[in-house]
Amino acid sequence: MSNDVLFEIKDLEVSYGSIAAIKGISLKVHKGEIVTILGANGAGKTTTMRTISQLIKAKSGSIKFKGQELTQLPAHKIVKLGISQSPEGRRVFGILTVEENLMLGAFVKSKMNKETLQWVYQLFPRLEERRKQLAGTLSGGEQQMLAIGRSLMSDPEMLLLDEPSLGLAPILVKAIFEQIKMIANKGVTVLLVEQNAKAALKLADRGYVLDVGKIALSGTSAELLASEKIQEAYLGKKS
Amino acid sequence: MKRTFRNILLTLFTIVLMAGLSWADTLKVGVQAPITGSYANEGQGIENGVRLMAAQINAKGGVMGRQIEVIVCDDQGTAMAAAICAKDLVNKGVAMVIGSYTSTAAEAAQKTYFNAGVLQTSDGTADSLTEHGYWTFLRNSFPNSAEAVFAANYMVNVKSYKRIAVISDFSSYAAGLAEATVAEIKKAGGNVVTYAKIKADSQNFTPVLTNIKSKNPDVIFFAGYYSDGGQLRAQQKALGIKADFIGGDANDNADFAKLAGSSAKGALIINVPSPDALPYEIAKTFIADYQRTYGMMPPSIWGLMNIDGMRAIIHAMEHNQSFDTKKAADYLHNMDKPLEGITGSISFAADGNRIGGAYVVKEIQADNSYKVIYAQ
Amino acid sequence: MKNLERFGFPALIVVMAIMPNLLNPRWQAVAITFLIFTVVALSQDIILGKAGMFNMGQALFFGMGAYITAILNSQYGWPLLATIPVAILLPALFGVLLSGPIIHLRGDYLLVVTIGFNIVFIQVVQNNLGGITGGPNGIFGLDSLSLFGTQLTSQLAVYYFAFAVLLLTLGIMRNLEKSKAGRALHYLREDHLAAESIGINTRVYKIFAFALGAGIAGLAGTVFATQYSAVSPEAFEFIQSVLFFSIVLVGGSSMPGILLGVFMMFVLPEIFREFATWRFFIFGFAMILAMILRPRGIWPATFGKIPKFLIKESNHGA
Amino acid sequence: MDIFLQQLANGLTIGSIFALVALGYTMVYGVMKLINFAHGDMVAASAFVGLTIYTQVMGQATSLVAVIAIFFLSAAVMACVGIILERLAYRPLREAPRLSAVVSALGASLMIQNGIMLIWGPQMRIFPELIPQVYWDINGVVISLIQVLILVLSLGLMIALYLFVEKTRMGAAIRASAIDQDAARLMGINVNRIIAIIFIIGSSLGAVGGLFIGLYYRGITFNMGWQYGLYAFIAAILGGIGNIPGAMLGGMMLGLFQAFIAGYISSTWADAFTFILLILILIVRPTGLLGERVAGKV
Repeated sequence: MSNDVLFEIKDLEVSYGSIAAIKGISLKVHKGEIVTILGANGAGKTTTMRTISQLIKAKSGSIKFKGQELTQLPAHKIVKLGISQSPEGRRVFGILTVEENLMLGAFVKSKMNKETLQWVYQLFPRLEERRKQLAGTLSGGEQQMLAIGRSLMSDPEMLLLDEPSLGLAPILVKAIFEQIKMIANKGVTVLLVEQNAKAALKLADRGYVLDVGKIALSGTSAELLASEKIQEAYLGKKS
Repeated sequence: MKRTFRNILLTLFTIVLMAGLSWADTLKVGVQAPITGSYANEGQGIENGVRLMAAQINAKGGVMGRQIEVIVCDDQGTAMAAAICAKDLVNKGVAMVIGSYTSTAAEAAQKTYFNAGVLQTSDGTADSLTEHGYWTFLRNSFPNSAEAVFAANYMVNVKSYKRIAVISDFSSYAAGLAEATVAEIKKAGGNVVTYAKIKADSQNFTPVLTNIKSKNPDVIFFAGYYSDGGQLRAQQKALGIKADFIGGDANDNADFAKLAGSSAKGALIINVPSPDALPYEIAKTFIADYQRTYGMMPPSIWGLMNIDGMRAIIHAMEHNQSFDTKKAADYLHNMDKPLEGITGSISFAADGNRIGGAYVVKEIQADNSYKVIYAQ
Repeated sequence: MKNLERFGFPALIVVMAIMPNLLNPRWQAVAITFLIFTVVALSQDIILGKAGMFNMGQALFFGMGAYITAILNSQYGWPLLATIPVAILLPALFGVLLSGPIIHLRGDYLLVVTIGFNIVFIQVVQNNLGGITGGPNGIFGLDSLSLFGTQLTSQLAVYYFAFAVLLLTLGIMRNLEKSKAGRALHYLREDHLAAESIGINTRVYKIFAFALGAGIAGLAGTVFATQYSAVSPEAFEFIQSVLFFSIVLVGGSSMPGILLGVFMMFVLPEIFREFATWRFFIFGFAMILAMILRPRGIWPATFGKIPKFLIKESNHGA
Repeated sequence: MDIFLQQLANGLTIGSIFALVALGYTMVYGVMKLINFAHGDMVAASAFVGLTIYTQVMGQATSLVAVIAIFFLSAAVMACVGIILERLAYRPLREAPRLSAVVSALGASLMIQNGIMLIWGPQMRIFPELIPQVYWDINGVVISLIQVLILVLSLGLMIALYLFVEKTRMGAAIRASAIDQDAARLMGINVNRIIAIIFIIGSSLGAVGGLFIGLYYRGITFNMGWQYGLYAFIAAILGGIGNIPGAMLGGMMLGLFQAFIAGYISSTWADAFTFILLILILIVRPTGLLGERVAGKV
């Protein structure tokens, strides 16, 4: 694991109108790492992800990627810098075909990278089988694969995954997490937001725990797995 | 927010103050005409004519020493705006109202003028205008019924058409003229194969014309206005309907030929003579003045008819040496000698109709000029 | 805001009660127009603002009331005031019949369908259905107001008639706020699903609001027919509905906002006659500007009464 | 049969104009969920712009080149107006309550309509006869050159648009923006630019429609936009709003429907029947004939 910081959030605050959603968080992601953000519903995980992609504008604080400040950029410029997000709820384009969805994933590229497409199909063979099918007709698991595949099409340096396990059967969750591992092994840095703390920590190098807009805990996966608080709150074990 | 509220109150008080202003002693002449809308061209012609005539009279010292003050209200050629105009002009204290161009607008305003004892003179040709028995109304054109008789005679006896199609829109003028013409055609022994109605300003008349085509007429008589007539003529040609086209008087406008384009040639229009064809000395002088003042010809004879109506009323007042409108009307209904007018001699029957009639049939030439091919 | 309600309104009503005696006939006519259109705008507010239904056909009910009065007066010789019950009930009934099948339609569609009703109405009267509407010319020459056999020919009488109708409308709206129906509409606006789950029959209340708005607009139509002694189709074209719709939204669905909107639209152009041709251009510009600067209307309804449509919803697609 | 075929030809001509205009509504609605009430008035404005370009810029030349130039110049002018309209009247309201944008659109409509009146006057303006009056009589059915031109050009433009939207990357980006703007942004799509493109395309197609109206009917008035705008909007809803082939189908259907109603029943009841058809379709099939392409909610 290298030590260069690829991505850094400092004192980030986000609010919806007068309601503060993120109350000053800071975190770092190193190149090649898998970092997970854990937290309950409403803790501010998705808000953080949407703010990184500039779908929401920060009230204050900074978000830096490879030294470049993101908070002043419009949303569509973020992908080109090398940050791609697979959003919460998948948000695939339902009335477009699988192939068109993937093509749009590569929208910022002047030409779609054929090798990337091959790799995505290799990761998720189901997508290749269904490439002419409308995305809306896929099953939940397949849509999740498509959402991840789509976000890979821009050849990102850092991948943001927002709740990829949401609403999936345990067996599919396992498969998806294995595939995330494979993506990381290819050298893509991964920032993973999860409620499924156990699975996420098994996969990740480090983690942050978000609680009502603040970072409550952070550390390596091993440390967090061992932490009593985590055990109580997220892993459902009584100490 | 409080300031806004205060402003409302302030404005209301301003209104109250303005109400206190009084008017100077003038003879107020109202103009009710379509200054905007589809017939704006004609409406502005009426306004221009009245203003010019008023200026000429004022230059000679006014009417019995009073200067004429012209007050214009735009009725847009519609009934509702006309009803509002009528109230407005009456409230402003006019003694007479010149206009309006469309029968619909004239009719909508009639009762208000009658109730207020304000004289109204209009070129509206709908027969219904003189059927209410309002002594305040003086028609300065000739009624539809006169035109219907002429048109029916021309189609049945002069041209011997065997199959006649009649089209009108829904306005009281057009429907009145069309119905009167249909009745006169039947009286003369002619054959009306279809009587269709169109929606004015709807542009697409091909569905109706397609139906007419299937009736195979040898003439189409259109009783509506030029803005629809020109398009009807163009679409008639485009559908390959070989019938002759005869437009009623409201088609007598330069825009008819422009709208019909290359299809205009050969279309016939029934009307009284055009301004430039008026043989009277008084007409030539006034039209020359009009051209000098406004840099163009009057749009049609209708504006001039209205000027004749205005001249007749002022003539009556001067004759009576009184501004009393009832006396003026009584005089006009019983003139022993007609007044020489711009559009020919002018006198009125007891019901307010102008006496006489001088229709011609004009054919549109290749250069869009008119050629009179038949006269009454 | 409280002060405004306590002192502003009574003051305004006193001014309105005294004012016409000080005006010349022309401004009296303007003032009557103001009153009539205020009532129509308020009736539109019941449907659009209070019940949250996108209705862009309010001129239909307004016109229906005016036509009923005109027809009953000119064809059957009813005194103008005697036509009032019919001019209220028939539009209200049509409100029920028309809104029934479409109440569930999505907002934008409701907009277009109500425009459609308005246009169908215009065609019906233009085509002189049943030979009683007078076709495109409409009906002219109605009688003057008469009460217990006395002819009230002055404009002042019409003014106070219109004023009484406005007061009645204000009274109805005030009671609506407090009544069971008003509370139901309030809950409906706040949270449709929650309202349904606590047993409010949303359909019935929405139709009720439609009928009430239609009935009041019909009554305003009677005043309109009285004032102009005439009715004709173009006075109730859907462009009029667009104006009422806009007045409610630009005003912010509140009493002062609506008064302000009607004042700007119908009275200001009378004061600045030379700008009459610019009127719609300026009004269009003002509508855009007002929405950009104050998206909830110039004078939004007070907090807690904010209609549902004024609250920003998320526009994520599914 | 002659009458039927003739009405068919009439209906297809006016229907293709409706369709061209409807595309502008449906594309804007698809992406912005906004009824662009000003679109009809833009169509009217383009006819006036075209007429002015002909008289002032072209010096009244009647060559084929001049006619083509009028189309391109008017489309360009209207595309600019469309972009300005979006920037000034709609973009500031992107995040505002839904109805605020509707009111703004109505305001824009009033402004454009009365702007035309202030610039070109309230009276009818008349287009010169730029397309020669050539007719073909095919067994009693008369087809004119201009009808053929309108039909062929409209179909050509619609097919081109369809291919652009369905087959190109930018087209996919437009569809993606219509489905989910945030997800589109996550793909690196500049949604503002997509909206600008949509206004350019919609306004240009509307401009072509406006010029067709001017060339075909010749008389143009400042307030004619409402009528065409309303019909076109109905066409868009009939086909399923947001759905591009739907708008084309809806426009053609509405043109035919009106021709047959006016031809066989009554021309004066055409509007009423049109709306009754619309209301019935909405009650039976609330998302239009081909269905909506976007899941919108109000």
